[in-house]
Amino acid sequence: MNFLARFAQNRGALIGLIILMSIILMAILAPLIFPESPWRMVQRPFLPPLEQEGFLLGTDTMGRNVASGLMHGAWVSLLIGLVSTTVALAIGVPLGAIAGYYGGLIDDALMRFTEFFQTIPNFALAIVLVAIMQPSVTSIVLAIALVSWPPVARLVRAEFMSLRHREYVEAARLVGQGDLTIILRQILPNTLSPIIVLASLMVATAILLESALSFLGLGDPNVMSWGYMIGAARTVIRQAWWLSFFPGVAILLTVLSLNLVGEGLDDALNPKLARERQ
Amino acid sequence: MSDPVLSIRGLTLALPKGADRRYAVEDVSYDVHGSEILCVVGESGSGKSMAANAVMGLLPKGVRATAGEILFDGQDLLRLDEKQHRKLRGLRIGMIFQEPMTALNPLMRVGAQIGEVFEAHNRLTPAERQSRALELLIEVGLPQPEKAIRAYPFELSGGQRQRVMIAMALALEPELLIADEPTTALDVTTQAQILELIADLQRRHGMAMMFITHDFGVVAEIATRVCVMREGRIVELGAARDVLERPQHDYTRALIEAIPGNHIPESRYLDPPAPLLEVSHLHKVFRSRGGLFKSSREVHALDDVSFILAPGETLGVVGESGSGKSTLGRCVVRLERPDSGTLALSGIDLSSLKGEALRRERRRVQMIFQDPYASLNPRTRVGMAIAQGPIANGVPRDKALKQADQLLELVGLGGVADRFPHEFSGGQRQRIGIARALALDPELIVADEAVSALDVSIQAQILELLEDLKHRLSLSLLFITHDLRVAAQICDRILVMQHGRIVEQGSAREVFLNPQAAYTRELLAAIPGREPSLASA
Amino acid sequence: MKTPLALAITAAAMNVTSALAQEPKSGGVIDTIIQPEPPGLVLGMIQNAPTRTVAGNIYEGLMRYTTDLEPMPQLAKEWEVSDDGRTWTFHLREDVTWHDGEAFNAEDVVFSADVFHRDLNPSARAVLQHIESIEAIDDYTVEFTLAEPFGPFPLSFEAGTFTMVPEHIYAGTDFRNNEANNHPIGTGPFKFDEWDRGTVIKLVKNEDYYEEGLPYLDGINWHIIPDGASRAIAYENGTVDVLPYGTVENFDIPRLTEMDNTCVTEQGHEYFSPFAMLWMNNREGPTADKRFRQAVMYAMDREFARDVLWNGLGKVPLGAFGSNAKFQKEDLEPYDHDPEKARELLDEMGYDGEEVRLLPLPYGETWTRWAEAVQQNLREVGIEVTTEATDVGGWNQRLGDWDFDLAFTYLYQYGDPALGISRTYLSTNIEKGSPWNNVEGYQNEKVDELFNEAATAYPEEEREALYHEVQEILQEDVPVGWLLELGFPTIYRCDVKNLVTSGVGVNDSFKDTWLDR
Amino acid sequence: MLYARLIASRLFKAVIVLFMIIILNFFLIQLAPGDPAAILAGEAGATDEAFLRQLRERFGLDQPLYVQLWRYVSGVATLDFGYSYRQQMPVLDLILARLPATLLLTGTAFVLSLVLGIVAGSLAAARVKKPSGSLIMALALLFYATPLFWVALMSVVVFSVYLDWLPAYGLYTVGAGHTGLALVLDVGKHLILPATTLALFFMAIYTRMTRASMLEASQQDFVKTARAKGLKNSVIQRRHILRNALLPIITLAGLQAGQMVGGAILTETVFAWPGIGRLMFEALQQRDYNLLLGIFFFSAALVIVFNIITDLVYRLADPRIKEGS
Repeated sequence: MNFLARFAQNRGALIGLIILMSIILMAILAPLIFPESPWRMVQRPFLPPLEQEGFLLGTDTMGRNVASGLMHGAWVSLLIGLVSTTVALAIGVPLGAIAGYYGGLIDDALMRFTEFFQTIPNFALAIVLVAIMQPSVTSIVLAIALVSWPPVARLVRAEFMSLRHREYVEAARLVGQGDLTIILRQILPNTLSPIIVLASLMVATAILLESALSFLGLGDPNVMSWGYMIGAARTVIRQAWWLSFFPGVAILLTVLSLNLVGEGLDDALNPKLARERQ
Repeated sequence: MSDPVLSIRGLTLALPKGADRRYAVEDVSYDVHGSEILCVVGESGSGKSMAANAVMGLLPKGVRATAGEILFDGQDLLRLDEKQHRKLRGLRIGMIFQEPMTALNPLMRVGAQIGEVFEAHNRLTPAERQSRALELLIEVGLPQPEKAIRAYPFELSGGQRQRVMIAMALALEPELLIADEPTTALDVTTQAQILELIADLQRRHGMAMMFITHDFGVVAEIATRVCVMREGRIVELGAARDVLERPQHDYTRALIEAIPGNHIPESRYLDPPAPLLEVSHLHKVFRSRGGLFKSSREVHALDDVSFILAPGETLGVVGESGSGKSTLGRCVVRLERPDSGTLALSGIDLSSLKGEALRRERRRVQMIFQDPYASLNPRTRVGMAIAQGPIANGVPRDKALKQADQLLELVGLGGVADRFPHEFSGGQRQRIGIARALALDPELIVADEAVSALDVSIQAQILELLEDLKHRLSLSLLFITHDLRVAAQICDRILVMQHGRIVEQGSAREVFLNPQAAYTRELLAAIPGREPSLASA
Repeated sequence: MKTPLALAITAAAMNVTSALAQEPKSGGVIDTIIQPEPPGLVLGMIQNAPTRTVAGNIYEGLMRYTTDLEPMPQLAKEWEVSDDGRTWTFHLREDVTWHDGEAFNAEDVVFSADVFHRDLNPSARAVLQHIESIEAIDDYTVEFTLAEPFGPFPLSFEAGTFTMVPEHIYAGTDFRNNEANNHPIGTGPFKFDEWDRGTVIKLVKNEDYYEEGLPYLDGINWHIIPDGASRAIAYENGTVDVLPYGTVENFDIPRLTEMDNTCVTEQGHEYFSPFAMLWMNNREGPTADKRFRQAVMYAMDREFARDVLWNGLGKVPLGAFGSNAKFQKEDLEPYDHDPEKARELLDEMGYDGEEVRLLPLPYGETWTRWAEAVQQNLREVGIEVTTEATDVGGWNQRLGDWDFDLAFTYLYQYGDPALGISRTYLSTNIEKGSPWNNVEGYQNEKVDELFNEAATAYPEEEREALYHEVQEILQEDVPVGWLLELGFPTIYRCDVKNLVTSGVGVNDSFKDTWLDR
Repeated sequence: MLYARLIASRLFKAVIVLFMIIILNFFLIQLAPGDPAAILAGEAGATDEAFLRQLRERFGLDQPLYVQLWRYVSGVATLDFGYSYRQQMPVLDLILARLPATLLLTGTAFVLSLVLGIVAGSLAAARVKKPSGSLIMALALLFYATPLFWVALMSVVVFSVYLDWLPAYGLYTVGAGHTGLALVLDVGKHLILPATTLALFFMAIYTRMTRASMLEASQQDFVKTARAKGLKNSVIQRRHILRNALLPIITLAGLQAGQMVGGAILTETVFAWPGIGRLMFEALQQRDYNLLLGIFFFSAALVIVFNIITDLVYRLADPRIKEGS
């Protein structure tokens, strides 16, 4: 309740949440509103928005319904964002936790490993990975996850380092709790709020990354994602602005809402700021 | 008496909505005259600093004055706009803050930070500012002032930084100096020096001074007059001697009585049958990790420490920060591993245990921590926090939780097991910490500064509780503190540590009343407000 | 359906003819685009399309070709063929010098064809296997003796096959590591000047060119702009005057052609006649069944693809032989867009919904869109299609390993079926590792026989009969899907005159081109 | 002396990291389907076995992998990065020819984003809860959320096509033959659009970071001290809050500077900027192993150099850090 109330106090966060919910709703309702495949060529190409009933947002280069693509694409974009973030967390959290908790040589080794990943520019690495695995949803998700876990590991490590000498952790050690229990029960729950905040931003970044990959022609050709739509529309950006405009706005709104929600979460979960506000 | 320099009349400051009470201070009136030190005393939350903030125009966001006036030089400070107020700050009203470690800009040289005071009020040329800064540093007694003026804050000790703060506050010879808990964060010997400096400067410059503190010892040391505050209201206001010797109000009386050290109990410690804990030749060196291209640095935290602790005994370990007293405690509970030496608990050497063996022996020594806010996991219900130890040692969950209930009862907090730590006050949390330490039925408890973060009245209650439990459960206690008065009150014997070595050990009475080591004497002399009778007894 | 653009091209073509009447002006530098950046400029060593385009101005062959693919003189001023069609004698011009001043003679021809290209150039090797000997009769006469008559031989002198390289520079050296590769030396109307990698390749006028008054231009700047949209803008804001085929996305073409002072021509690709095809794996899976392949042909809406994706340019092919190819049979049963028939065929073969994998061609957006359209076409008749995106490397690998069910490609026809068409269907041409041979794995002895016979038959009428017979068989078997005879438009300012004067278009030199400014 | 030792130690580490990067990338690239010979042959539109064999022999691809690795590593040890298969030039020459363009672009964008970001961030922090502050943050959020390539495309359409103010692509006007100051101006004009688009996203990051960092710094005790001195608010903001708030930004900027090379791939593609980002993408598509490895090597080296510079700057900015930690 306390958390919800604090979250609701942040107007931006609330707006963000509403936008995000509508996008999720769009994703869920897509198959109901547009049961036909978004790939289906249903009208003449380059039909401008608002010109014909049933084609509110017009049609694309091949006469496919933009509105349908946008709604089906919401699902794909969100899925790629969520799954790649989850995978990145699954790599970054344990690595950071172990490095931060044990410190010393283990920390050194893991951090060198992390630094090593950070030494290759992210986007370049993502491109190479997708090219190697050949574009598909799986390879894109993996590539995004592989380039985005280092910040997670660093954050978790920093949190663990600051928490591992907290008195309650030492108390837990004194009463004989094992390392794994301490990591999972004592420290991890207390690092969750920054992780959640970071994760919400990572979903946004992943959606941007996917669209950039698609733009370079490294998208999965079987799924209609927003990135794909912009990538496909870029060659006709001059004659059909709406083709890249709507998915661009969709990405913008999603990333925006995720950021707003992230900030809201940060405020609501960060007890220090909350205390200052009182 | 002359006209007051500062006169606060019926001041009421409202807190923002949602705070735990409506007013930070309510209907507060007091004067500060030239050449006097008014001590504003109170525990945390009493609102003692708020009026001072209002004087400076530095009220926290959301706090605003709803009634009263603050008269300074004929004008009401509450009615000044920011610009007018700014012109007074630093020039006519100076202020010293509590935390010397954070109150100075870490990225600016000391000289520049002092020079800024002149700059803010367009005084002197840049070159003159530096030479004036140097004079100020000399005046506040900073060693090697020529070097210090070019130093960054991190290169100075806490006491030295506080001297810099004082130099800054004095730079333009303000008529009113406000000192907000200026010595609280300092070691006792440093505190004594700073208090002396402040008193001396105040006398020499004839300033009016408002000195905010929680410590009646400090009050006794420097106050001309005293204003005691509680929950935003003044409970007592009068000349220092009157208030200290004949407190009118119950609250004042309780506070003064709560200060430990007014009597030293007879030692109950006789020849022990067999020591519970025998520590011999303990060494611990901390190294900053060197690398391929950099050398390592070493700090001897424990240097050949040996002592014994008898069953049922309370052994105090006293020292200033950096003395190694905390490292000693952490070695005893084996949060640190000593480099060499032995730690025999009932004959079993804990010093070299590792892994599973260490985990098994752990429950025999438990610890009570200093910070009641950091010692409980904010996401674990307190009952569970207590039960975790027994559960980890194989007690079934239900039984452990039931036992936790009983322990909470024992420390005076019945029926709260399913609450979270943030629902408790500092003192209550410390009780929960004690219950947690007791849950494993340990033979020895190490209390590391267990009461130093608490208000003095709470401190007394916790000490009482410890004493009581110790008797009821026949515990042994290793009591680590920086506060000799607390140690003297609760301990059978005391070890005095400095630079990782034990410089003196003996019964509490011996150490307190007849100190042998020069350092112990220095420590004792530095305690603010020691009654002469006690010192000479 | 003909779109306005297609009409515009016809008009532009007429414009070209009328321009010939005007008096050419000398001077000026032409700015155009090369896409992608070529790996190098020495023809024979590198056959990539952009290399041919740029180096076609530096190097020359013995002959050029009209837009009807008839040979014209170039370095050879005349030639004669023996009656049995086996001996070709070329008489060389005597006034030709290399860019470094050395004289060009018969030794250069023999060295180029017999040594240089034999060692480096697979296209040349394909012709050389029909040649018995190449001899210099005197300084300016060369004789090619063929093992048997080889119909396409006279077409082998364009930029990709037998271009003339200087013997005095390359003879006896390690060709690929020759210092001169960075500064190519030919006989052509333009000389290599500068290559600012990633930005521009500059050619300058060969002042000593042997054809009087030519070239008209002072130089050519080949701009390198990796992004299609930027290339379109480069034309729009006047930075470049000529957009060779494939340099802008198809979707930009209508907008560009509507600009003032802009002409389009589809000419200049007669020699290559690029033919888009859909490889269908004849070895395994549903695509191994003839009926399935026929169903695919019926399911695809090729008219739609041409009109929407290719701006109405190009031609929906009748069968295996393109309309520019020699010997096309015109009365074959066409495969019209007929989803119903496709479904029937699928039912008949008992297609069980087994998934087929489709590889798009990784050559830009149009091809990607096309794959999407075909995927949707096929899905609508009930074929389960998964598109598997690859980049160029992956695509080469997958085709070379035969790891596909359906795959887009396009092939050059090189004017003669023996050069450009038979290679796709001959079972002797089934070999892993190349994306250009009989990748689909079609095996038909009769077809092999007919193609082999036709290649060396003499005279032309005999070849025609054989080729007509093979087309009937192919039409029934559908070894591959025939998608589109691509129309590659070249867009240019109308005041650029005589841009395309031969059947290899912008791959030929700009020697006749002039600016009417 | 202190710095020299620090740099020496960092360089030593850098060599190890670079060595690891070479090895990892070497194997990573081998995993990609297709090889350069097949691609070159494929582009030629005609090929036979002999042609492929020739190319593979020439590129050394016929050798076992460990031999190839050894050759490459020992080459790199003597600063010989091999030969680009496709471009037929030494890799080092190619990279050195392209690197200045990338450094110019990313350097400009970096400085631009950092300066503007910090200015905007401090303005937003000083005007927290005022409409102007909120507006800055809303814009920053907008730039942050907008896909980079989309902005790039749109800006070309607006500023080059419709308004015709700025050149849409390239490093300089080909054929104009500018020299001296005219060339500098010409390049400057070409630089505006790509540098601005690349900078926008990073500017948004710095704006947000600066504001957050300043708000946090303004909570610190020394700010109260400064106010107690009677300093003007603007002086406090600048001298006390901003200076302290910059410390975390230095760290972030150091990280971002390296990453910008990656971000430049998109910008360089859209604006036809002849930098190594674009070269990398082309090399990848063409399986030009040597070139790709070389670019990875250089971009990793750049990241490391930036990190070292960041460390040094941090040390200059924060007197508390003496050595190590």
